[in-house]
Amino acid sequence: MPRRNSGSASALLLASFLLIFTAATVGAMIYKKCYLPPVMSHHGIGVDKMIMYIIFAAGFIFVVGHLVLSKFIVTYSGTGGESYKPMSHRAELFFTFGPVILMVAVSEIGVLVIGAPVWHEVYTQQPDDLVIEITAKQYEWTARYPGKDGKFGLRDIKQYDETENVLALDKHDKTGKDDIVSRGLLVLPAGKGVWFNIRSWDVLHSFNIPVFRTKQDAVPGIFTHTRVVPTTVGTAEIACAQICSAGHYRMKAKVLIKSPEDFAKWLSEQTGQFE
Amino acid sequence: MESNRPDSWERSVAPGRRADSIQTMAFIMVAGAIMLFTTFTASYLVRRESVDWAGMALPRLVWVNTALILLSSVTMEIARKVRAGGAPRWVAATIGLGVLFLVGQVFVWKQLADRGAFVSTSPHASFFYMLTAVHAAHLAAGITVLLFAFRRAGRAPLGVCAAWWHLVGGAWVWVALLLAFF
Amino acid sequence: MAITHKQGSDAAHGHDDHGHGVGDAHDHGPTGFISKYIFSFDHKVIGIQYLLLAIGMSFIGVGLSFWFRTQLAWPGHDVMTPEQYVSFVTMHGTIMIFFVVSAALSSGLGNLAIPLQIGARDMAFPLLNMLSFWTILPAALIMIASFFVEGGASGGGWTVYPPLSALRNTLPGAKWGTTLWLLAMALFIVSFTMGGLNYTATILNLRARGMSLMRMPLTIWCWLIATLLGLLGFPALTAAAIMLLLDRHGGTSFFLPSGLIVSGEPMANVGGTPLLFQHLFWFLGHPEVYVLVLPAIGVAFDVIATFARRPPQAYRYSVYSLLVIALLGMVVWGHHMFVSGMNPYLGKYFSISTLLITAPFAILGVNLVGSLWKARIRFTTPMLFALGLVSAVGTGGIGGLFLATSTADLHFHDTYFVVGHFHLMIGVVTLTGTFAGIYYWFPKMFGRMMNETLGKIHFWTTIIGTFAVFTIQHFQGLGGLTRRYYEYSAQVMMPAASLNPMVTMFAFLAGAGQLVFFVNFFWSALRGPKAGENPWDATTLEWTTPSPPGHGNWPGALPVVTGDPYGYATGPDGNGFRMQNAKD
Amino acid sequence: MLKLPLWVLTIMLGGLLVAGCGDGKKEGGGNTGGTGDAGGGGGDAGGAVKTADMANGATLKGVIKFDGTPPENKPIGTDADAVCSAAHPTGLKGEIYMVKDGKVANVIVWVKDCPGKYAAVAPNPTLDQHGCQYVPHVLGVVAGQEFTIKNSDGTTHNIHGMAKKNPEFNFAQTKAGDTKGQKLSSPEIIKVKCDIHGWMGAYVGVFNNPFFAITGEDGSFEIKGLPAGKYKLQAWHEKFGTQDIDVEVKEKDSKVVEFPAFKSE
Repeated sequence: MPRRNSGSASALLLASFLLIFTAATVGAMIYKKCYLPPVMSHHGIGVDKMIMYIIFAAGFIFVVGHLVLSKFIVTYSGTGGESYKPMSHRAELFFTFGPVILMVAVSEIGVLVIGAPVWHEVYTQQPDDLVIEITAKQYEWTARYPGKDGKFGLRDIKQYDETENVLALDKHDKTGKDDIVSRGLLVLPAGKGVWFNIRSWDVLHSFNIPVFRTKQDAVPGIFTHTRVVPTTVGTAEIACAQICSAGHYRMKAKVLIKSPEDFAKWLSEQTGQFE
Repeated sequence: MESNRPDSWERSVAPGRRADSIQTMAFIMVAGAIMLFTTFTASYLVRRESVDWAGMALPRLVWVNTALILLSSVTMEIARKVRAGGAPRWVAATIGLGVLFLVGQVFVWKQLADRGAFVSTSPHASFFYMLTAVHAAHLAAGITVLLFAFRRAGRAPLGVCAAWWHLVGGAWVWVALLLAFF
Repeated sequence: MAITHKQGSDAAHGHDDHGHGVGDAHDHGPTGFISKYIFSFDHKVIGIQYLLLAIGMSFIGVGLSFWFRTQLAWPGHDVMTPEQYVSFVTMHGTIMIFFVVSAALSSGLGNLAIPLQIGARDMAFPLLNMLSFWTILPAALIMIASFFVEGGASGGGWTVYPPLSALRNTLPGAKWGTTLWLLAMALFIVSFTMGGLNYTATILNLRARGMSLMRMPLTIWCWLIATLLGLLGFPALTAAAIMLLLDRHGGTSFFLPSGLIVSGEPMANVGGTPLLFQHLFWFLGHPEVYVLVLPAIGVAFDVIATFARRPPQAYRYSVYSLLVIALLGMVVWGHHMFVSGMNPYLGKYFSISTLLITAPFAILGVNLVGSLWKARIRFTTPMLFALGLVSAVGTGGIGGLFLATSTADLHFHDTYFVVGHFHLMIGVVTLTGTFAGIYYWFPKMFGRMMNETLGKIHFWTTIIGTFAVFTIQHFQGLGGLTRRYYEYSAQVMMPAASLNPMVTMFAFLAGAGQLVFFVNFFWSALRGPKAGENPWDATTLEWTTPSPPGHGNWPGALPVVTGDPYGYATGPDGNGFRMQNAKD
Repeated sequence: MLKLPLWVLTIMLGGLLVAGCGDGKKEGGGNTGGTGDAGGGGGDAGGAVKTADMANGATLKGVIKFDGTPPENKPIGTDADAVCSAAHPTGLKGEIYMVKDGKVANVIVWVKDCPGKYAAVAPNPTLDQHGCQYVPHVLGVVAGQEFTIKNSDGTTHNIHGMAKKNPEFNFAQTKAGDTKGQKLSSPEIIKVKCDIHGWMGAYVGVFNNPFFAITGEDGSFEIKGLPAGKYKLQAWHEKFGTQDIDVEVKEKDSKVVEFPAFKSE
């Protein structure tokens, strides 16, 4: 049957746009290796696996969907052609429950099989983890190490001092004497689990280290937690990820990942807050 | 604005639809109000887990007010049952009880204030003032509607008024129990 | 309830001189300019008022985004200060979501099309409808006014998370910005509630004879479900806003914990929980996404059916999917809070439940694409926009998979991936839906057609610009680029940040396209070619009355529905169509 | 605390949840920054602005001293900002305890109870941000006198003036060369800090008259042009606190005043 393709120019234009868009997206992803920054933590590798799984699964749906859409746009443009007949009930059911089963299977299996163990790893403290306390305030990160006794000292809010005692540590508490306070610098041992207790003095902040794939809000009033096992020696940055007023973009801190020996050496060189 | 009245075409839709529309609206408003009080309840239950929570004794007057509002629900039902479209006397009684309740609430606030419990004094007091005020706003809306129903006594859609009134009454009992015992 | 007394007082004063029968109800419309165009009860006029408000507000909302996109693309040129940056980002989000997208799509097109599509003379409560518009207008004005108070507009993000929003000394000098923000939002909620009550009552009670629920156009279904979601969600935000205001001005501590030290000064607050606000906010915030997106999808279904000349695929299952989306949409808000400090087990639950929503959305997607199968597509401007919407909803939905997975969200949370994703969904999908609707229903607004050439220029600039902007933002998010940053200096983000100038240029392209639309809209409203009753050969009820419809919508009796809304592909050659009220 | 139950009633019933009541001033709070109470004396704020008579006024001189071992300034970690660490390759120390040979720098000496308002004598000063430190650490201005806030660093600083009696100011200077004029009209000593670089702190004293001085590295100060009369003189240090002494001067007097030495806690 001859087709009067009155809409063919628009059809071809739109279909080619959709195809170019699809190809460009896929191409850019392949060319830039999905844009993911380098990964320097154990769970980060898992997060990347999770992301790659979704990229492949969702990317497949994305490509197929756009191919079908473009095909339909070109094939069914114009006023002639095959005449429409309603789909049979069985076909309708197939095209309804097909996508349901596909989507549920793809997404839920992905999140349960790949995602859940990583999630669990990030939120479960292990017995031999090094514990570090992170305190956020506008617009600064401060790390506290428990010192030689392995215990954190108490806080006394009245002793807060912007320049000298930003964590408001109680100078009369003996366990706090050797606590090491490091403003704007977080030093971590490679290959060892670190459990973070994260808190904030004022507003919400987010403890975000992109190369670790770590992100955890710092909430005033409570401790939040996250766990990291850095894998390689190097440097990284904390970059606040929760809007915390105008200086949000400047709220950064340096992260140094040292070998366990170097880390122990660094730790021993530090003096406690009240020593 | 006279010529702009919607009535001309509104009445032309099938009879009964207007009442149905009002009923639908009232139903959704009730649902929305329930959501609002549920939200406050959830917030209350979360907030009371904090260490600084200290319950305060409520003035006895609260229970007098509760009796008033329960009584007003009864008069509302009578107004509805006695005469289709509402018996004016009983509508008036309901309005009176509602106003009395509001006056009573002001005295409750006064008593609390005399005791030194203000909105910022303690979380329990914060919730008390906030919830009673939000509830009072709902009751005031109910009274306003009933005043119009009173003017049109005999022809008012009293069913929806009653629905709202009972919601406000029920919400009060809920709020009072929550504030007193949780 | 306002109408109740309106009618009552009229009757009491004996003005009951309009006792018409069904047949002659259309005359006696308002005659004065003010009652006809300003304080109008007519749903069509109110719909246009909403659209004009949205167009006006979009100049501010989009203008702000151009301003800070310039800063992002070319930092270090004193384009703006960091204080301005955070408040512009906040106000861009607020204005675009509530005063552009919601005003244009839910309120504007909804008001215009709902009574026409269901065969009603007007909304159930026209006075309430008018009040709804005259409440959102002051809300918009207060929102704009907040730029001009000491310290400028709110800078806490459109999510206004406390303590940033609850403490008046956390933002530079911002004593009143957030307060005005909350006040404007309160008025917006009142306006939305009045409009929503009207929508629901109208759809449920004023449908033309014969229009069963399953004979409603899908647009109507979408508006109904979206409205119900909004009406049930907004009370949570109302409660949260009341508590936040008391925290700001009443000295309470609902959301403010003990031990706060702001700028070196201890606060007196004790015992509050900041996370509670996030729960309340997103209990509305997530359904709000559907409030915005579903009507756009509905418009796409109608427009695609009209121009594909066949009924939408699996109407019944689309309706069921919408209902499932609404139900699931109420219980998945926590996926906005995976890393907020919420219990990780809750995070897992929210992840699993959110991913379930992909199922009904997949059905909608398949049905949208499937509606083109064996079609005879006419590529009019509204159809192009509807097809663009199909691609956007697919792409955006796929981005949602990443964000709904809690593990992947560790990387994506608060990055440009989120920005790209939600702009695709509640920016591109809603705007393509709105534009499809405006081009499609323009005859019913002004009795004229919009210019097709300008329309196509508008389409191509919009689609190329927005798709490029938001797809690239997904890539930036993959690269770890954090959002709401005034400028970037973190080493690891630099590759992603280097894409910023490109994004900004595409944004300018998309923006330039909107000027074409602006010209087209006003020129066509005044000078466009006259439209007939049914210029698109569509089948639903709004096309059975003159363009534009007069007061009371139908000159004669109200239409009586005799069939499905989509009577396309009828006749022996499959080119015929059957009006929904055809007597055969 | 607020006592506003009826306020709440009115507001909530009206549905308008906003009011200007409840100005969120926190009681006490114990600010450790140690903002001084710079009353400026007299209290006749409405009076005309006088000019100090430098030729005939009295001159007060002296040296502020410290007894015992002063506390040490702590080293500052500047790792969060590469610009700051580059400016101090050998590390940076705090500037709070500037005591040399028992002589204290950065002490404000001012006349507490001089009536009336006087115009500024000195040129408008500059508060520079240089190498991620404030230069000078302590600055004095006469009420209404403008001073310039300047950024000489290639990084963003935000200038947060923790004013109590004046409006609080808080703004960013994103690059080197940025300047902004700032005027403060009520007398007080204000802590200025940078929220981005937590160690950066400075004090700006605002006074009703130019009869104040800030000690230099040698601990010395000089106040000129003081009209004849009996006065209370105060020495203020951000951490050591204050010392008051009484002094009486005649026209053209030149006196050396001796404050008691500051001591460690």
